[in-house]
Amino acid sequence: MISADTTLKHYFVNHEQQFDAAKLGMWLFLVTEVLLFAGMFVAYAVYRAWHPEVFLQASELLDWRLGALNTIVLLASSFTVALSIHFVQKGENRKVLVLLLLTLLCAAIFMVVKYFEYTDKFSHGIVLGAGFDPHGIIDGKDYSKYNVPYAAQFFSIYFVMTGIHGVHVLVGMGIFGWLATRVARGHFSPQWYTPVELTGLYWHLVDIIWIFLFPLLYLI
Amino acid sequence: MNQQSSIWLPEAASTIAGDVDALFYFILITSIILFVGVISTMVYFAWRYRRRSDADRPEPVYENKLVEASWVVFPTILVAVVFIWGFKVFLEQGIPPPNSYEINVTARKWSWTFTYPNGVVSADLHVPTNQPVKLRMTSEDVIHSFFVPAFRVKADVLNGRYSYVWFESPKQDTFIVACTEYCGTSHSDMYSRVIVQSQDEFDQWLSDNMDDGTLTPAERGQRLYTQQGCFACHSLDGSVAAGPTFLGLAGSVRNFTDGTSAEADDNYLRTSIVNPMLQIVEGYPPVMPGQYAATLSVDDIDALVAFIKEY
Amino acid sequence: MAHSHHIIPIRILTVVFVVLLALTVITVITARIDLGVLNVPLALTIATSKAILVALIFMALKYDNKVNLLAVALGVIFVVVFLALTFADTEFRGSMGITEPAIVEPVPESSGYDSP
Amino acid sequence: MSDTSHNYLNAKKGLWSWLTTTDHKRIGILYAIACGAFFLLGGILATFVRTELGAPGETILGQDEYNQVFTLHGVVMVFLVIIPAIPGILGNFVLPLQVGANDVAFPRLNLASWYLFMAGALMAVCGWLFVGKVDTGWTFYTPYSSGASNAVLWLTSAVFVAGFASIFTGLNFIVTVHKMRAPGMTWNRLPLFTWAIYATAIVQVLATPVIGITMVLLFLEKLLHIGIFDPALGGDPVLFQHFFWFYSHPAVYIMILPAMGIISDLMGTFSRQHVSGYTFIALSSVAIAFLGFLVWGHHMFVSGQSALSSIIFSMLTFLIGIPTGIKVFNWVATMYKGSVWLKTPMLYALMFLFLFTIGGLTGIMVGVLAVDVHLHDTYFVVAHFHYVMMGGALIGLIGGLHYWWPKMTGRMYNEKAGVIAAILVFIGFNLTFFTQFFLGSKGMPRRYHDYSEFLETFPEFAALNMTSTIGSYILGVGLVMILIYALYSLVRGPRATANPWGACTLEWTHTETVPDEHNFHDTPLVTRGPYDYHLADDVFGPKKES
Repeated sequence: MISADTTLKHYFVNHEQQFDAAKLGMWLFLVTEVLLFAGMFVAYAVYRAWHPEVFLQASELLDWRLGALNTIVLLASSFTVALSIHFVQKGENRKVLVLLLLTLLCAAIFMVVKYFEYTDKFSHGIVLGAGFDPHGIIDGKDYSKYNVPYAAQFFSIYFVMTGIHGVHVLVGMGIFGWLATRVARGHFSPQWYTPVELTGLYWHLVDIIWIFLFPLLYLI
Repeated sequence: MNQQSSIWLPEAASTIAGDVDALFYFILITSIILFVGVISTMVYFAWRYRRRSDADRPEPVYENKLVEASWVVFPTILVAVVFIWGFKVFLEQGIPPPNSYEINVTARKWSWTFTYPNGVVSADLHVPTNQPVKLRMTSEDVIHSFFVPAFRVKADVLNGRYSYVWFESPKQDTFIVACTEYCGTSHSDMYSRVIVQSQDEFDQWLSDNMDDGTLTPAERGQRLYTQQGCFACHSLDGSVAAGPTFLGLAGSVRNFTDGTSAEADDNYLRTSIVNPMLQIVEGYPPVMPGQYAATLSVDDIDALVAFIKEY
Repeated sequence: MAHSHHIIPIRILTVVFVVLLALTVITVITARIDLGVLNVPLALTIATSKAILVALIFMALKYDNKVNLLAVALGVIFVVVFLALTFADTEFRGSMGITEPAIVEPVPESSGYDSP
Repeated sequence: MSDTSHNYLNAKKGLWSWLTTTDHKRIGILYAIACGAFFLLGGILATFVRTELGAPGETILGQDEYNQVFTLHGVVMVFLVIIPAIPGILGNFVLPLQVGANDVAFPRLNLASWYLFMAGALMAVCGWLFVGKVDTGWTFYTPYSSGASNAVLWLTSAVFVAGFASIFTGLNFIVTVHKMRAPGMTWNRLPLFTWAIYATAIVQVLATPVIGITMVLLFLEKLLHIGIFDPALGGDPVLFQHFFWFYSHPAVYIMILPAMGIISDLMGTFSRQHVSGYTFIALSSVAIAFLGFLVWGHHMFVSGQSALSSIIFSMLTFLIGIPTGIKVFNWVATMYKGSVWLKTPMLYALMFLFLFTIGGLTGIMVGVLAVDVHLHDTYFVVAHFHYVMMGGALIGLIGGLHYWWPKMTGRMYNEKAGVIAAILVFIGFNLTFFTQFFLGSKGMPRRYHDYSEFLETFPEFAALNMTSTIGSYILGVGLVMILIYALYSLVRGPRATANPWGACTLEWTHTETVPDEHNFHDTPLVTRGPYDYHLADDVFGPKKES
């Protein structure tokens, strides 16, 4: 275990100050993430307000069951992350490791589901941008009927939003993998667990964004 | 209202220009008073309280709350006045009178076309005097902006939707129209003119320019050359512009950027109009719009070729 | 060394998780019933409640330094500003009697699209 | 240089030690070098633009070249000079010293910011030089940009990457100010420069992500034609303008707020007087930062946005004018019953007041709905924003660099040369840009390669443009002169004393002449306000009875 002293940077007075600073920094970063997604939410809102019936219709092509499954998976991963912080604060590092690996698993499931959703759309001509040309019949829905003005905008927004969200999930998976190895090597203690805490915050934000994406894109 | 050009503003040649100018001068004069006040106080303080000894340690002076408050209140009143005034004139600028004469405007890189209710198409904007005119404007490509300095009107012209300006000019004269939204290579050549005429002259002009089907192909081509804005890039007198001049074009040998060359026969001229990106003449940018195959009839293209061959 | 961070009990975390799952089920069910104009506000309300739960409990904003809460609040406020002022344009073109550019709808393609 | 003392400059040796440094002071110097180079580039491009416009017709640049040159001028000056310069150079160097911290909160992130900035900058400049000469203007309006050459992809990516540098710098400063103030450094003892950088940082953190996503969407629009902004695909180009200005208007405050902070510190120090309206100036910086988010639509009065939004934005624009005006009054009032010392930094402070007042007042003119319809996109606007961005932000930066020069380098510059250069800059600047007010209000549109067509109606355009061009040369000579005497000072300048201006903020009173690598030997204990010259016996010696 790394002793507390080597984790304290010289320009901080004490751990409390260092921890608070790191946390405020992370929160500010999350605020920038919120505003990054805000751009896409505004684009969504503007086009939806202009063409509500097209958006409603186009959203039928997204499978709400897969969306709901992913929502539950992400909520579960948030729960495991929150638990991992609970246990790292208590110094029960074995449980922390298990929980982080569970989180990683959830994230992986999320991405796999997303992969199937994307490839299914691609194979039926629903792509990002100029190649948009829905065709084929799936579940009794004739996709070619959805080739109407502004349906392409809906799917542009869908792909950009979920795409950037997906990138965030992938980044999160990388960090969780790295954290897990550090937990396994006993780097964290109830005195110093800042990386776990900060990653947790990041992950919850990824979850929150999905909490909004799910109803906006799949349901309403 | 028909005030002449001053050091600040061009001549005011529309009914609303006077209102805009009055507001402009009000703000200008207020600003000059404020500016002179601030700067002379600054200079005076800098001189009056100049440092006399390095050991100077003046007693601290703290701000007077009343003075600070007046600095809030006074400018607030001033900007409130200016805002409300600006708002009122803005509404005048924006709402055309119901009896306005409507003209359609098409902007493209880098020319203007004006279409009249009777189908006359022109590259210059002819309008009758003392008659409100409403322009319905749209763009074929990027954003342009219609600006007549003498009328104090301006509006962006967008692809896929209409925007409007209106004006009424009491003065018979010619005024410059400029594009004020950056639109590429020849942005600074995208001019037109507003020609304000008496109602009689205007009516005469309108009927003169009706196409009654008696024109020769070359004459029709000449008209299309103006209407379609070809002149923006292709001169008739050999002068340099974004595209090759028409002078001596027909029959000459063209060298292309891909190293090949060809003689400019009828087929070449035709292809250059309907598919301009196929072969690019050396020394010119590949910027010619590609929609002419869709927007011009076969007769129109024949007429243009006939016209080009005359030069 | 002074280092007493608030440890959130497992019981509270679990309750929040269960509530989040329940809200997900509710949002799916209500979205599949046609409530007219109410569908969108309802779904957004549920999503917002879920987000607030995650932020306050999972992210521990409730127990945390208030500066962090302030930062989040600012972020949210400016998202609203962004949306509201953009809507002041996009939703009000052609209003107030001013000759405004209206959107020119492209001619719908002759597809078999039937509106819902 | 043969420094005898141990300080941050000689603590470690070699280029590698600079490129891997996490010392906020060294990172400040890195920004200074980079921004200086880009300023030189932007300045040379500006000279090309002005030379082309000096006489009617084509002179040195063809139409396309002219469009490419002003585009790069805009991109370089806005994204690579004015936005990063003051926070990057002076914010980094001075802010931790002013709050009594030994470094910023996240030094490694700070270095990473510089690398991100450099990566973005090199992408922009190299993309322009080697991939394709973009001619969209720095505003990237669609559909022009989505139809332009693929080199636009480089420029948008560059802005995206450099944006993150800005975000992380701002984030660092906010945390530093919140968490790392020395004991006794209460909020109402923060120097006004720090207040201003803090307010700026809030804008950086909140606004920059939006330009990031805007650039991503524009990138995809260009690459894949996603139809959000391109009207030919059903998109809305005006929506792009909303996205763009949601960042780029607050960005104006990223540029001007730090300069206002510098001016506050200069007015206090060189008047040796309590800065009038301290609390007001401090809080108005924050207020301006927030109000700055509510006014972006005043760039769009003739764009085709709804009349309702034009009216709302015009009204909000005036709200922001009021705190700005009160700041100017307070700066002037600071000299009242002070002891005004007209050294070079103070000359720049007074110059700032002169130029910024013109910039601010003309800002009111273009903020008025009806008048803006006439003035929008003309040279009047060009003149207005150069008075604010150059006359405000850059003159503030130059003043600040003179002020903190002895602290950064341990050397003094030649005062006489400083005064002469300041006069040249002042004359050159006003000749260049004041003439443009006349051009603009008469109707000369901006981004014009040629104005021959106007000469028939307005023959005076030739003389006005020529005057403006000559002015720009004088301005250039003044700026080059600053560069020369600054470089000379580095080698031959006389050694500075620890506190040559008699300032009372921590960076002058509690560090070595050139600060040590870790800033403060002992954590400073702050017992007075930043402008309490009457209490500063430690600076001036015991007060004489008079």
